[in-house]
Order: sequence, then structure tokens, then C-alpha cells
Amino acid sequence: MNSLVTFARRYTSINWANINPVYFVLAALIVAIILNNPNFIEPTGYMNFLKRAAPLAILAAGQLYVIVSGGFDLSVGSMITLVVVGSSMLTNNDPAATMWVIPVMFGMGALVGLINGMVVCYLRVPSLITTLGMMITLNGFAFLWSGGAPRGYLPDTFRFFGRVSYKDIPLIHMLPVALIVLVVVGLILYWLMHKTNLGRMIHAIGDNPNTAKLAGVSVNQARISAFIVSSLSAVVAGILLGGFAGVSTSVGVGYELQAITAAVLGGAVLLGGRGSVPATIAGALTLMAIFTLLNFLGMPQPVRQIVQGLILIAAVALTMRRKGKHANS
Amino acid sequence: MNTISLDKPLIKRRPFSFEKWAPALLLLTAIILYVVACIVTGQTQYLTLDNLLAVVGRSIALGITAIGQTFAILVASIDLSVASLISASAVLSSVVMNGNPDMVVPAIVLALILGAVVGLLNGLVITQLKVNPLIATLGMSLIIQGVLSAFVSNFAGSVPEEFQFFAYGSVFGLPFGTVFFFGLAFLAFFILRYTRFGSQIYAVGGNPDAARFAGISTTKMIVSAHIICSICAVIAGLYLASRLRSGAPWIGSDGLYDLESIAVVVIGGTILAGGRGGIWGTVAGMLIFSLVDSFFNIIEIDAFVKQVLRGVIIVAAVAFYSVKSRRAVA
Amino acid sequence: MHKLVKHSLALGLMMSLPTMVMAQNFDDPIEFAKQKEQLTMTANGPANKPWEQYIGDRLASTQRFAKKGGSTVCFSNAGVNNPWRVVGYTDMIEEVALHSDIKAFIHVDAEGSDDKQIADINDLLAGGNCDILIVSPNTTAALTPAVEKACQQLPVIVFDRGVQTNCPVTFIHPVGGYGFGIQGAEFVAANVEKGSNVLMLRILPGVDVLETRYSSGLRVLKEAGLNIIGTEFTGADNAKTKSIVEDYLQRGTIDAVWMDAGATAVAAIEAFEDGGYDIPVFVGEDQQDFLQKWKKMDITAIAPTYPTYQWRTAIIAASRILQGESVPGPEWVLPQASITKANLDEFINEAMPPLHYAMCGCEDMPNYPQAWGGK
Amino acid sequence: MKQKPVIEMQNIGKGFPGVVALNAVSIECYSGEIHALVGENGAGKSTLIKILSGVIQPDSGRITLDGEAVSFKHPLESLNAGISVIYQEFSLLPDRSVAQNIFLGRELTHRGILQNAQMNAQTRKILDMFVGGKKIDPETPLSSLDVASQQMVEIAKAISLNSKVLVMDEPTAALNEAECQELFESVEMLRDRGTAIIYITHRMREVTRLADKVTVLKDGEIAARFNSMPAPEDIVRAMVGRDITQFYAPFASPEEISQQVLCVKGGANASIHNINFSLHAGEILGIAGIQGAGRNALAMAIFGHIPFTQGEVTLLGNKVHLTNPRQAIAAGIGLLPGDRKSEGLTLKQSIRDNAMLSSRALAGIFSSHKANKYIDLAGIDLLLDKMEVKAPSYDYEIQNLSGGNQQKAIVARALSLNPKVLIFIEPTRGIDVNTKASIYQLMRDLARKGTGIIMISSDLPEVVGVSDRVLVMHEGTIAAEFSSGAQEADIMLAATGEMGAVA
Repeated sequence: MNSLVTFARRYTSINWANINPVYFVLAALIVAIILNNPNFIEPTGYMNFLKRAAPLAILAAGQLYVIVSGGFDLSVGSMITLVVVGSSMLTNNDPAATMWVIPVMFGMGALVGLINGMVVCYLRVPSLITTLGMMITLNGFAFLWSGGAPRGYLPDTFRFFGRVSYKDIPLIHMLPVALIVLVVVGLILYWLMHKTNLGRMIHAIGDNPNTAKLAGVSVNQARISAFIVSSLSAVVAGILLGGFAGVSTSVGVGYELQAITAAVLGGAVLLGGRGSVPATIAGALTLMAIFTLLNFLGMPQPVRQIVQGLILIAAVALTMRRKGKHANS
Repeated sequence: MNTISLDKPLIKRRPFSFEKWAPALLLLTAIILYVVACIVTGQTQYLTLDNLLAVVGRSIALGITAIGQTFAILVASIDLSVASLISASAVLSSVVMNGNPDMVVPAIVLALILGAVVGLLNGLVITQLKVNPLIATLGMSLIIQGVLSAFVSNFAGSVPEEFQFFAYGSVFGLPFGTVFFFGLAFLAFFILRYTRFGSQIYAVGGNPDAARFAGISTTKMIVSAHIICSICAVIAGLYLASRLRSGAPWIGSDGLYDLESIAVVVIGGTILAGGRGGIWGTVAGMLIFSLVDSFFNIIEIDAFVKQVLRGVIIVAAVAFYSVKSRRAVA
Repeated sequence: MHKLVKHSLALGLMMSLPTMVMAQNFDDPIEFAKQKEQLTMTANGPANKPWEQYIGDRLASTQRFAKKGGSTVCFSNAGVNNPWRVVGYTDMIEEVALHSDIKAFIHVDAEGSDDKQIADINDLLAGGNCDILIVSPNTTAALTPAVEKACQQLPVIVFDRGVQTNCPVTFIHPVGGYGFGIQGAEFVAANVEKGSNVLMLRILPGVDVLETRYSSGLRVLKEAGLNIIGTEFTGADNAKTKSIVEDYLQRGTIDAVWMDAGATAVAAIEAFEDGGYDIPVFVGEDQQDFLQKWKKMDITAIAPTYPTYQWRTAIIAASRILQGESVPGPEWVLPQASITKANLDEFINEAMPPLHYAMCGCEDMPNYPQAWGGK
Repeated sequence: MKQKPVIEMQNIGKGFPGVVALNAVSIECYSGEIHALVGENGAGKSTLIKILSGVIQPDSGRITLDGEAVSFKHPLESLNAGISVIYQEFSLLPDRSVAQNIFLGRELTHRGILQNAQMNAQTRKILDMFVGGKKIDPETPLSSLDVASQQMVEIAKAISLNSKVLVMDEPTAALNEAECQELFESVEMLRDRGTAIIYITHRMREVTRLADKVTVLKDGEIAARFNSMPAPEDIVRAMVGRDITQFYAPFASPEEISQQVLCVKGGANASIHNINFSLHAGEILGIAGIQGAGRNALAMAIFGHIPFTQGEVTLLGNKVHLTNPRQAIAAGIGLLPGDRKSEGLTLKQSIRDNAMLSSRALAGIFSSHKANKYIDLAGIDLLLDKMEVKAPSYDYEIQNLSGGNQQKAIVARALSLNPKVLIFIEPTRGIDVNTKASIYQLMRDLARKGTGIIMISSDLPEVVGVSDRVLVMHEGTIAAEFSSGAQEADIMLAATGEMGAVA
């Protein structure tokens, strides 16, 4: 949406070629889903879709911070596992515990992001390796903490965010809390990335760290902040996923790559410098819409995988082509 | 006309090259750790030659994959599709052989062709469509895995007794798999060190512009490196089919061969930016992985603690080099 | 990263081409009939200790393995990578503590990798400390050579998944996957009308013990004239399970849910609950969370089991073999009872963790319930 | 003996959008001859060389090699035809050995196997031709050599290629005196072997020492041709001769120069030593010197990027110890980096984002990007307007702008913080003439408003035309100081170390 507004301001008429194609793709997919399954137009249809997409969308928006800063964060999937398992250990089905467990989880997320960032900045280990190590370590830690199987239940107060929908709301009939969380967190991440200095600093260090340093940007601070935002978004995603479906030790697996895929679909440039939070959220919704459509079409899982592989390559190849054209014009 | 790039202070390298010896130092540390663990726990039987060979033999498949991955990383690329390709190769060969010794050669040939095609596609997507190698090979990995699981969901086919020689046979009293691995490592070393092709691999990874100016086709080199990488993955798949007697669509991804092979290469001192590193570092990296695994077994560490430590070790080992470097990281 | 691939892989549909020879046949009518019969057979041995019971009467003589003094038992474990294995492994540890004749217990964990488990077994053999080797194979075919090699050096016990050789002294397992599938499907058939809609939820393809549950379940449901509205893989993922059920509910009614494992049963129930639907007939498993939900919501349900107490049996067998006592062999078939409405209360214990397997046979053990994560 | 030139470029013309880079330039070089090509920055030397080597194609004119017309589409074609170019930025691989670099792309093999011993031996032989080559081991990695030795390797590479034509682009830029001598001997040795050498340089002394012929380029045209060695003054006059008065803003009057804003005493680090100077509000202090003399290192030391390890710095009357650019900026120093692309710009960001980078960096990270305590969007737009940055919109990505407009945006970045000291490194490199004038005017205006300005430039006329005072650096320290109106020739002499410090 942001790009729309800026473009409207920049040019009197909208230049269609400059709108991020992910929005068109998403719109087309949604039309295709509705044609295949008219029920999707019902509130339960699209609201359930948004509820399920919320964790990935938030995670991808967080991942975007690290991607724009020029790195990768592979540790977020394990972070989700750790949040769900850890919360179940700490709350132990005590509804009152949610009050302090959630802040503890955010603290833990901030710590993990801080460690990722500091290892990259000060030990100069490439983020791919750093977060790979963190992914393995956090996963081991989640298992170690729980002894390999969930040890407790998540109380309903905790599950509220991911599970509950407000019913009987006029017009939209139902409103999942997860959607409210998505909107709120999405707005915060949008504000932070596109309306604050921090966002600009993260863009600058991903674009050219030398320039950024000589211009007075505290490169390490910006980079560490990006990792912290990513980890914190994983905490939110974990709270939503744990809330949606309860405790398990396999929750969150594979989410890191889906998050990166979503960001790439949203036009984020790998290795830094460019990316948009709204487009990334649209990318996450697109990815979920593709999965949903393939499900409705009765496509087996292997086809899903092949399609995911192809769109991943195609999305980047197209971005490169668009960029090439820009440079020539 | 002037550039200021030369105006910066020059860092002269000492005759003792830290980066050159770092893999050896890390390996030495791992060996010491292993030996001390054996002595402290009183299990000196683990120090016999047979046992040390067994330690080396632990990660043959990982080692073979990592040799290929070294080529990809040396040209400043990376390959995440090796794990799926290992599964595909194991399944394909096992299904084609189907217990029939006459089909061993056709199966191997077919698998190698598969590897060459996958490597070619990876290389072309990266060089022609200009897709970031990480994404290109990740996409390829999903595609291979999808195609594979469309056809099989379990162990499929079987390898004949004769083919099990690859994993279980021995020559000169040494396990054939280990001999083969070192043979392959030596071949790779030879190619990198003693052929024009090897020289150009380094050139393309080190400074693509300089390579192009010297008349080297960077496209050709990147594609070739990916073909080599994929073929090594195929060989690793063949080895696993031989070792497991059959191929299943999960053996590559379950073995974490994609990320672990990258970790092995990086721990071996080859830098992700390309152009620097070598095969013996990768061999050292693979031995470090084996030794650490065996070390964990000897001290009977909890599986989950093991995982935590493994993550820490990978990061620490890489930090061992990188903390001194002045290259930009992200 | 590996997990994405692994789990999506796990969810891949089985579309084996006719030309392809599968290593095992998962829809074997003979085995189906055999297990169906075994479910009704009375087991030998103490009725209050099902982990010591056995179906059939063949015994393996073990005098040649008798050993004086304390022994070292080695265990090559495929992994403790799911709650079932965690509960089982705890059973095993606690069982070891009950045997004064076992002086040392060496455990190596292959973390779900065949390749690693082969190396682990080689390590154990080379170490030369083991008097007996227990193997819980990661996969059947792949571990066969390693087990064969081990058999030449020492007595071997295999449990849970088997190997393709008869060389182990005994292979311990409950009745099996066909039996599990039959128990659940027969319950569904008995509790819904002909032509009702049944949703089949599976964890992942390719695992033998799960494939047989599905094939027998499908056979029974079809024979009962029920309408299978879909078969989906959940990847043991709660979120995915819940999403799948929500999607099916959007498209039509569900009269029964058959599952090949119960870890995500509660998530499936929640899909009905949150959508405001009545809970249909359910086939779950013996996880505490399912049992408690079942009782709380008064669902028409059954919980077939794949008892974790077999992990105790492995140690008991090891101890007996090293004392030269004969054990059931070459197969030790354990009884495999279902939990039904009638005996549900016996198995519910709210102090236990959600994914504790109630059929653990561990309630009488000294460290129960703390060792299993209970309070 | 010399009937036909080996290489001949005739009436070469080349235009870039808005600029005529070369207009009917002809140059030729015979076997066994050194032809010096001199000219200021932007005179068209590098364009000419790029055309010769096939990096770019000419709009008009023809090139003949050994009497045959040639047209190179790729540097490789010129290389294969026997033309080697040694650029200032080496095309060498730092992690590969000397021999591997020399034989890059045409390694000697026997049945597919690299003949390392043979390559090392040949390299040895080639290196032994130079006095300075003897100390280089063919098997050492390139990165362990100093710059002079790397330069030597480049030359050795040309020899091993048996090039008929060798082009050297300011080869002594980073060399010290002794190294220069070695280089000259090498070049002469090559000439005596019959190579045609086109030698690009600024330094009169090299011209007089080496050249057989001299061509002076100015503004894309040939300003003078000397077929025999002229007096150095003649060359300089041909290079510099232009109407300077309109181009540069007037110097500061004594009243305009007020209190001292920056003072460095005994400053030193790994690259520079014994730095003593002061800068006053209202003055433009030019720093001249050849490549490697430490000008850039001095700027980076003042700016805290590669800090002084010794000495003391007084800024606005306070002693400061600046250890990173952020502190320097906060303390009131602004910097325009010399390498726009790699140090000055964030290419994928908008013009505004680039201009506001520093002010945002110093403001709170959570505060709005639209305004901070230094400037707001309207303010930056005003600043950019004032500097006449030409772009469809300030939201436009800066990579689509011309160099001059990019430079203005970076100036705006520094100005938005109202610095008391501004360091310009090569402020007009790669910028067209008109924009140059406006940047000079801007610098003068800033000085009038009380800023102290340091300008580091390799462009001598610029140094002379702009600076109220000139410091000349040589071998890591300040070798001379001149007041306004100094002669270029004097500065050049001081920069090359051929003149003692002059007060």
C-alpha cells in the first residue's frame, strides 16, 4: 500500500508498471480460489485463511528486516518451536501465568536476536552460518528443556491470541484475534521499517555498509536491531501458532524458508537494500493462497513442492529482469 | 583517473598464514578432544586403528558431498539442492538395479547423468536467469524432492550384493568407502591444484572481472562447478544406497547433507565469498565432524545437549577464522 | 531447512508406479488376517503385566548367552525424536534401574539417521564393552546389514520396527499396524451408519508401521460401506491438522475421523469445537491430552494403542537372555489393547504431560510419574 | 628502423550523453618507443585507453595494429592481439600466487596437467629481468606483496604475453622513490626489447626521464604534440592553459578567514606520521600529493575512520579523540568520500534518503524519518533545490542520477548537519565541467559562512584554483605548504619529493 501512496504523490497518475506485481498475483490467486470454492467468500472462509496466514505473514515481515540489512535469519523456525515448548513448560496450564510468560518469551526472543546480531557483527561469522548454528542450537534447547515431548498444556489465556475469533460482528461476521494481531504487528513493523530512522538505517547498511558507516550510521546497532526484530516476530508467530493448534515439538519447522520465500515474493532483494513490509505480507498471503488453491484443486503434496520451487526461482528471475530493465532505461 | 583504493594501508601477510593452517589447528583440537575423552573414560579400545578408520568412515557420504560443495563455494556460489539430489540418486540407482547385478553399471550411469543435468540446470538458472544461488538451488531442491516423492514414499528397489562393496567392501585391509573418499579427495585436490580448470575455478570465485579480462568464461566455470557439485552428491547418494541396501526419498534431507556440507566446507576454511580455500580443508572439516560425533558417543552425551553443542561448535569454528578477517559480513 | 524438506516430503502422496518394486508390501492380506486373529488371542504370562506377556508359544533358548556377574547392555536407538519414543525411552531407563544384574547401560542415539545408526552400531561393536545389543532400528531395510554383523559377535534384540533377518535372538513388538488400523476402523463402523463420511488423517507416508495401520483401516472402513471423503497427511503438525479439518468442514459434513496416530487428535477436535460443530466419532490414540479431551467432551471415541511398554520388554529380555533363561522368540508378540469408554478412567491421569502415552505400563515403577514429566 | 607504427589510433571520437569525451584524437606508437600521454583528470586519457583495449567502442576514427585495421569489442580481443593494459586497479587475484596470476587464463599444461614448475621457472625468468623482480618469489600469494611488487607482477604479465603494445596508466602512483627507479628501469628494459609503450602520467619528471614523444590531451582534444622531448614547462603550459578566472570562485580575503577550527599536532598512525597543521573558519585548505602520499589516510584519520594513534586533535578549541565517523560527524566534521559508488552512495535508496542519511543516523532510531533535530524533509528538499539537483523527483533512486547530481546529494547530506569542518575528497571526480564550477562556488559559499574546508584532490589545477592555502603531502607526511596562487609546477615538485619544504 505504501508504494501506492508514494507513487501517487510522485506522479499524478499511477504508473501500473511500478506497482509491486505481488499484489496482482495475490488478487488473481484469490479470484481463482473463489472460483474453485465459492465458500471462500464467506467470512469463515477468508477469515480462517487470514487467521492461518497471520503467523507466516508476521514472521516474513520480521525476516524482511534481516534480509534488507543484507543477511538471512534461518533460526526463526526453531525460535517458534522454542516459544511454544517453552511457554507450555512455564505456564503449565496456569491461566494466570500467561501474564508473565509472554514477556519472558519476548525477552528470550530479544536475547536470541541479540546473540545472532552480535555473532555476525563482532565475530564476523556470515549470517547464514550464524543463524544455521542458532537454528540447530535452539532446536536442541527446545528438546532439552522439554525432554523431547511437550511437558505441559498452554492455558486458554495464552491460546486466546491464536485460537479465538470474535463472533457475531456485523458485516464480517467473525474476527479472529490472530488477524487483529497481524494488523497491529504489521502496522508496527511497517512503521518501524518505513517511517522511522531505524528502517532507513537498515536499508542503508544492507545497500552499502561502507557508505553507511562513513555517513555516521551505527552499523552494528542497525544490524543487531534487525536480528532482534526478526526474533521478536518469531516470538509473535510462535504465540499465534501455539495458540492456534496447541503444543507440539514440531511446530515451526520449515517456517524459516517459507518466510524467506514470502519476502522474496514480495520483491525483497536478497543481500540487502530493498524490501517492503506490506509487499512481504502480501507475499506471505500469496504463498498461503497458492497452497490453498493447490489444496482445493486436489493437487498432491509433491505438486505443491514443485510449484513452490518454480515460483521461488521465477520470482527472483523476474525481479532480476525488472531490475535489468530499470538500469537500462 | 586516480583511484584512492591504493591509498589505504596495506596489510602485509606474515609468512605464517593463519588461514592456511586454521583447519589443521581445528582438526588437531578435535583429535586431542577425542583422544583425551578416550583416555579419561578409560575406553582406550577406541584408539585402535580399526576404530579410527571407523571414525573416518562415519561421514563418508557427508565428505563426498562436501567435496562437491567446495567447488560450488569456490566459485562464490552455493548448492542447497544436494540433499534432495542424494535421495534422488539413491532411489534412482536402487530402483534401476533392483537387485540385479547386471544393472549396476546402467544405474550408475543414469544417476551420474541425473547429476549432470541437475548441476547444469542449477548453473544455468544462476548464470543466465541471474537468480541468487541460494534461491536457485533451494527451488531446485523443492522441485527434485517433489518429483521424487511423487514416485516413491519409502525405500524403493534394492542394490545387489556386488554393489554393496562400495560401502562394505575392503581393499588392502582398508574399507573401500574410505579409500574411495580419499581417492576422490585427491582427485579433487589434483584438479584444483594441477589443472587449468582448477586455476580458473579460483579465478572466477576470487575476482570475476579479472577472470573475464583474462578470457575465462565465468558462466562456463560456474556451470561446471555446479555439475561437479551435483555429481558428487549423486556419488554420495550411490554410497548411501550401497550402505543402506536401498534408496529412500528422505535419506538426503534426514542426513542434513545440504547445510552440513556447507558447514563442513566453511569450517575447512573455504570462504563463502569464493576464491579461497581448498579440498584438504574440507577433508579436515569432515574429519572434525566425525570426531566430534564419536567424541559425543564416547562421553555418552544426551542427544539434545549434543544438538545444542553442535550448533555452537559450527559457529565457533567459523568464528575462529572470521573474527580476524576485515571483510564485510552480512 | 532440512525439516521443511523432510516434512513436506513426509506429506508427499504415495504414488508408487507399478514398475517400481517396493521393499515391503503394506497391504498384505495374510498379515492382516494374522494380526486380526492375534488381537483376540489370549496372551501367555501375567495378565497384570502385559509387557511380560506374549502371544503364541514359541520360545528361543538362550543358555549359550548366559553370563555370570554384572552385564553391560548396549542400546542403539533410532532416536528420541518424537513423544512416543521419549515415553518409551523413559520406560527403558526405569526398567534398567530395576535390574541389579545390569551393571552398565550404554545408549547411543542416531537422531533419526540410518547412516548414523549404522555407524553407531559399528562403534558399539568396536568398543567391545557390550554383552548384548538392543536395536530399535530407524528403518527396516537399511539397518539389516549392521544388525547381521552384530549378530555374529553378540546376542541382539530388536524391537519396534524389525529388520530383514532372523539372526536376532528375538524381535519384540506389539501385534502391529494392521491390528491398530482394525481396532479403530471397526469402532467407527460400529458407531456410524452405512454411507457416513469418514475423514482419514495420516501422519506421513512411507513408515511401515503407519502404512499398515492405514491399509487395514481403509480395508475395514470400505468393507463397512463407509464413504471416505478424504485422506490427508498432517505431518504430525497440529496447525496443519486443524487447518485440514477446518477446510473439510467448510465443504461438507464429517461423521467420523480416523487417525493413524493420535498426537494431533486434540487439534482435530478443536477444529470442530471452534467452528461450533458437534464432535463426530473419533479414533485417536493413548495420548493423555486426547483421553482427557475425550472424557471432558464426552466424545464417542476409541484409542487403539501401540504400547510404549515394549521398551520395558526389551530390557527384560536382555536380562533374561544374559541369565540364560529362554525368552519368547524369534518373535515376542506383545498384546495390544485399545482404550475404550469402559476403561477410559483407568488411563486418565491429569498430572501427566499432554503427549504422555497412557499405555506405558509404567504406573507401578518407582519414579512414576516424575520421570515421565508428571507432577 | 621505424617505418610503421605498431599501433595507431586515428581521429578517434567518442561522446557520452551531454559530453564530448574525445574529439579527433590521434596517437601512434612505434616499436621500441615510449609515448607519454599526459593531461588533467577528465582530459580523456582513460576514455582513449578504454577504446584502445576494447572496453568501449569509439564513435568515429580507426585503429590500426601493425598496419591492419582492428576493432576490439572486448578487452580479451585486444589482449590476444598483443595489447596489454596495466590499470591502476589491478586485475590480479590476491589469493593466488604470482605465477598463477601471470599465467591466468592461459596456464601452461601438458596433457591437461598444469606445468607449475615450468610456470614458476618462466615467471622467475621474467621477474629476473627487473632489478626489483629478483626479490619476488613466484610461488608467494599476491596479497603478501607490496604494491610496487604487485605492479611488477602486472608488468611481468605483459612481458609473458609478449605484448607488442603496453599501456601503463600512472604506474608510479603508489610507489616510493626507490620503487619508481626500479620501475623506470623495467620500462626501459621493455622498450629496449622492442615493445611499444604508451605511458600515462602526471609527473613531468617521468616524462622527461622516459618518454620519446609526448601527447598532451585537454578536454578531449590534443592540446600539444611533441615528437622530441620538450622543456617540462611547455608540457605543463599545454596541460593547464585555460581561462581559470571564470571557472573558480575568488579566494577568501584575509578578513574572511577567522578563528582556528581544527588543529592537528604530531598526528600519526600506520600510514601517516608527523602531521601538523591547522584549519581556519572561512578557508579552503587544499591537500595535494600523489597517490599513496597519505592524503586519504589523513582525511580518514581526521574523520575517525582509521583514527590517529598518536598526536592530538583540537576541534573548535576542544581536544577530541575521534575513533569512528559517527563521533566525527557528531563533533561537527563532514566528509565527502572520494569513491562515490563504494563509499558515498546507497544506490538503491532515494535521493532524499541519501541526503538525509547522516542526520537520521545521528537522530534517535525510533524517531520519524521525516524530521529530526537537524533537518526535515522540507529542509532537505530546499537544500537539494538550492544545489540544483536535477531529478524528476527526490524520491527517485539515486543510482539513476548523473555523477554530479549524486555528488550534490552527498554534499547536502553533510550540510544538513551544519558541519564546522568539511572534508571534500576528490569533489569533482567524474563530474562535468559545469557542475564542477557550481561545486566550487558552493565550497566558497560555505567557507564564507564560516566553515573550514579541507579539499583533497588529485586535480592540480583544481587545487590551485580553489585553495586559499595548499598542503602538499609526500610519503605520509606534510612536505610543503603554499599560499594561494602557488604554481602547479612547484606543487608537483613538492609532491614528488624533489623539493624541500617551502614556507
